[in-house]
Amino acid sequence: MSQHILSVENLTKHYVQKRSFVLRTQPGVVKAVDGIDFALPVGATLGLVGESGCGKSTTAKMLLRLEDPSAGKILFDGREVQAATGSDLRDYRTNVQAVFQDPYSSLNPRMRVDSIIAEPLIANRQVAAVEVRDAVAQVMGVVGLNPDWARRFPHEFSGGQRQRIAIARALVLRPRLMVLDEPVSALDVSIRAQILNLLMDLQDQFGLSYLLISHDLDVIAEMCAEIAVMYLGQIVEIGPARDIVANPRHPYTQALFSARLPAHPDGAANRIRLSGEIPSPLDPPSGCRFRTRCPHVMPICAEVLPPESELPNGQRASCHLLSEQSALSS
Amino acid sequence: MTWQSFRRFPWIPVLLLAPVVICGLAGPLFYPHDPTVVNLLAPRKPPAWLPGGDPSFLLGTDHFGRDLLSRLIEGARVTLMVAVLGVVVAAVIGISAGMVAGYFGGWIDNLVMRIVDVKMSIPTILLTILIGSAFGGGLVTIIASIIFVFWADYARVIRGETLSLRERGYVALAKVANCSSFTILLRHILPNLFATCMVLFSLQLGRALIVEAAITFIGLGIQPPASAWGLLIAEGRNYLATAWWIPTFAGLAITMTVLGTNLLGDWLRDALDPKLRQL
Amino acid sequence: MLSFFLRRLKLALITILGVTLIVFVAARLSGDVVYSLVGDAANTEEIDTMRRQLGLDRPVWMQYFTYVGNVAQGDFGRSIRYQRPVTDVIAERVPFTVQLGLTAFFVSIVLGVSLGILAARTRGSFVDGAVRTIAVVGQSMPHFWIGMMAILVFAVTLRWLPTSGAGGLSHLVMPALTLATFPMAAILRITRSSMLETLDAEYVKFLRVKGLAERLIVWKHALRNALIPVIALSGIQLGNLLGGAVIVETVFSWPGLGNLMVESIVSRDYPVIQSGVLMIAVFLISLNFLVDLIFGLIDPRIRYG
Amino acid sequence: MVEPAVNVVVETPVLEVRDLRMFIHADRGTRIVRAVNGLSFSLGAGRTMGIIGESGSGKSMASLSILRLLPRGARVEAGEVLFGGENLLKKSDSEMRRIRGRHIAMILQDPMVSLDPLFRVGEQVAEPLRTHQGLSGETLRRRVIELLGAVGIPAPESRFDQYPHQMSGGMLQRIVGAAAISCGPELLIADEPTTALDPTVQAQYLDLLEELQDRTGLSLIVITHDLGVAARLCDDVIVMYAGRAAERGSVRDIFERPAHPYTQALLSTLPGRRAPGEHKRLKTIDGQPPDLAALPPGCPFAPRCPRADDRCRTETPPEIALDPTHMAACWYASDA
Repeated sequence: MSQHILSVENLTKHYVQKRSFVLRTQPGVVKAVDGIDFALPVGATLGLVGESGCGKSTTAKMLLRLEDPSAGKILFDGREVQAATGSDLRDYRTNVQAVFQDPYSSLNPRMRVDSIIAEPLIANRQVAAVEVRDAVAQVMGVVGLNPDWARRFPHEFSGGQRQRIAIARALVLRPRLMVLDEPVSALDVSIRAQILNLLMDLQDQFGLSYLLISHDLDVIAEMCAEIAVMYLGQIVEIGPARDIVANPRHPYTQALFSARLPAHPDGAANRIRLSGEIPSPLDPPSGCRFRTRCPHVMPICAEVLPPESELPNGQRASCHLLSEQSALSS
Repeated sequence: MTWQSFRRFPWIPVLLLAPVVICGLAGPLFYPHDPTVVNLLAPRKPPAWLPGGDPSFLLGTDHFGRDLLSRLIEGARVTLMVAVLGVVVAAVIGISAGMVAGYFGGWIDNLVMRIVDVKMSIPTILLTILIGSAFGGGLVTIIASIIFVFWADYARVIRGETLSLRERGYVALAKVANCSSFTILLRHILPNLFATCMVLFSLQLGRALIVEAAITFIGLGIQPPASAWGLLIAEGRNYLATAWWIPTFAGLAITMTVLGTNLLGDWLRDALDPKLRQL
Repeated sequence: MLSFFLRRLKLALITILGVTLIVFVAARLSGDVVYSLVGDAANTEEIDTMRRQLGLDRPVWMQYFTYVGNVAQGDFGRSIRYQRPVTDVIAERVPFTVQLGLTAFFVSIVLGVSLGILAARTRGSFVDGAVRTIAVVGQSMPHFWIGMMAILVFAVTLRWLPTSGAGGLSHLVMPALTLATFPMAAILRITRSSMLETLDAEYVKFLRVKGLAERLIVWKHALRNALIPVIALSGIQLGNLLGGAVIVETVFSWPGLGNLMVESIVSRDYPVIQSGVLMIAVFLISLNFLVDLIFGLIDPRIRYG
Repeated sequence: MVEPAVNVVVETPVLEVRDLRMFIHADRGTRIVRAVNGLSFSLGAGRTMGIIGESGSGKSMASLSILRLLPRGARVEAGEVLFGGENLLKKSDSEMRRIRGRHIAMILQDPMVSLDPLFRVGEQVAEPLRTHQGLSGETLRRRVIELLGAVGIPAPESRFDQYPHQMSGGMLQRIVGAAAISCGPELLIADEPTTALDPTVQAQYLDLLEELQDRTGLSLIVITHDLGVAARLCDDVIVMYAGRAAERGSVRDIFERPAHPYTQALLSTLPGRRAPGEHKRLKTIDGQPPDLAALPPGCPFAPRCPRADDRCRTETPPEIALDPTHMAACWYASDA
């Protein structure tokens, strides 16, 4: 347990829609996140990948305690996060920080850069003004910003620089875990690499653990040691990034990675074309969530939720095809 | 000042409002005559440039022979004081209620919005008549009415604005940084409402002036012998055929001031946040 | 659509209840009804009897429910001045206000929408500037002053129109136009800005990409979308109009509901004021409920939502 | 075709842009943003051209100039846009209207807001057919349903009468595609969705473009920030930087023999192209894209270019032809 900084067990978020008394409608339940498990080793990067509405952002919100889970547990250093209040909560807050996608909405336009960066520090620790100033200058240097810019406002910076400010703010408390929610999706191609490099350097320098959330498979493949693939609120496949990128086992992961754009005109691979649309999380399919679009769908898929099958390399996928194979081989 | 910023300066609203504000703050310095001195020998003297006019009474006199210009200058103070006081209190109540409703949602939001609905369903003047019937007329009625009428507009607009600000990344990050709700409202929501508040304040001030004059006009507001612009118009109504200048100049004073605040509001909206078109 | 309808209905009913509460509180604050009914000469015993008869000895919340019950059955009390049921007194005045209000509403919608479109179509031109000036000045003048200036010019000086009272069309012209000024200006501004916003919308760009004639783009697509906020606003403006009617009817001695209200202030006829406010509020709430339903008809996002 | 001895195919291009320059008055006329500064290219029949650039490179403005649908305050300063040999910049407004939707179509960035929310989707696909081809009544309806089926919409008859908000993003993309190709245009301009697009949805979009092209043989211009899109879809590529073509050529030229330092840098900054978790630094391009309202003298890429010398900082490089189809605007292009 100790080598995992964060682990999540059966984490669930259901949004219950109000029912109407007069119309006698049944209350709808949006199953945004539906029982996911994963663990993040200390100092590693876990990528949470999936498409819009798969529940990856809701997961991030629960980890950051911006939303309360409907069920399940979040363990940080083996201690349950959900129950934390007072100094325990402060402890968690100082250890877990976040960087969001939009560098424009992440920074309060009415605050100066030094106040933005110092805010987590002031909110959590008793520190003298001088120390705050030093800490801000130091962390600005670390992320590659000129400390002389501390009194400027966010609008005086470009998108890439704003993202550096956001990272500096997240870093000022010296947290151990950072939740990176689409940290480079809003940036231009030429700036993207700068920020990814910065994040990798910071990880080496401070021993940070990252939970990286992205729909961008290239970014995920670049950054992550482990990948968890989500579809309709569930993790369908999880394991070492190297293996999942090279040899995805779940039909959805296969389709997803086959949709990745080629790096070369010759690289246009055989794409797996998915039929239909992502079903509504209000009324997800029975059995396997992916069965309505799966090219290998079988009768059992509609009836039984596929169990997780583990391969020797640690790759795990929830698909009846795999459980059949493992049943055959054993 | 560069030519660009010179051109962008809101000259028209400032020129319209400056004399009013100066009269409101330092009116007594400019009285050509004492506005309260009755001169029964010179009632309803026309403005100076008309036949029968007296050059020392530039805009003429009222039915008691009081100098109209002096009464207008004195009226500026009362009129402005009431409107500004009412709108400021309304703004404080409305902004707080709107922020709390928008940020916390739930039953607080429901309660505030239902009260706003109720207010919106009673036309302004009728609401003031109702308040007048409860409190009797006078200054209290006017100020209570202005607060009652205008807080709800603030609450409605600020709530909507807060609902969208609440979803900004920096608010979520402030929570992640362990800031309290109070800190978030004060440091992250309120400063970003500044543009909206300024625009609304400017527009409301003009509307409050009109409401104030209307209440006074129907006899529930400021009572004689005070000087207020609405009162001058109400008094002048009886002399429309014989002393048209009394209501005309008082009405012009109101129109000029309201036009000034409206134009200033428009200018602020364009300058601070062009997206606020719907206000 | 059905659930939308029910939700709106619920809100409308809650709002009506809220208005009754305000009116009830105002009535209690405006003084003891008993004195105005029994007269100054009554002794304590008579007062107590009357108090019991009226149920005023019961707790305030029970009085409130009794009041709501009476109102629901159409019993609004008696006018102190006229010594007749309030409903009768009010009913006599309603047709005048309806005539004035509807005329002004019609004028403000027609002028406001067409000038608003004109300004939007000629954005930045002299015409646009002139129309916007009309709008902002129209929103800056108090009703009663416009009315008095109109009387001064058209009745006193030129003698084209009668100064006051109700009668033929000539009596209606000045009050209706006076009343229409403010809502016209408001509708004009919202039409213009909404039209501009729509013309900048991405789907209008796509209509251009498709090669559609400008005429079709403006009149078929943009106008329909632009009118949604205009309709929302006209519901509110009708409320403003009824408020303005109080002032305008006073200026022109127009024998409508507004005039009655102001007379009632002078004669301290509080039951008339309170019931008048309540009825107008209920009327406006129902009207806005209707506007919401019209939204449902225009906007498929609500119709099928 | 005429003489087999000539190895350069003499063919009139569908679209030829010559030295296009346009600017935008920003901040109430106080700043002039030079969004396109001398762009030239030509596009052959049935071919797919990718215009690649970061935000502010002028790629969207260039495409809107072609259709003459520029935003307020924007003006084309110079240049020619030859479509079928005729200069579109010289056409009257009504002539342009007859070209838009009929001969040149465009798909805008966001299909979710490209359709009027108050009208049925069938009607919105029908509009260009009614305007340009005078179809009406049952013929029109049948043609629209046929088109909806052709772009892969299941049960097109029932979809005809639906409203945009009742459809998913992928479905709306197809509706917009159907409206764009309804009159059989010779050229389709597809502006890439800028909003973060999911991989499978993006792949479906690119499939759709390919299908439309296969079906009608039209020429296609794809505007994108993503080199991967070009690799996947395009025959020819223009890499834009600061309103100019930094490099243009066939897709192979660009990917295999990139001559401009900017193209080279872009290709090497792409993440995720090595073994996962290898944890080495990515190559980066230092600095920021230039401010189009205050362009530096000389080559606009010079401030970020590792190879720049004094000449690059003072003299703007012309397009240097490396072979008949491959050019790069760099003084040192031929050194590569």
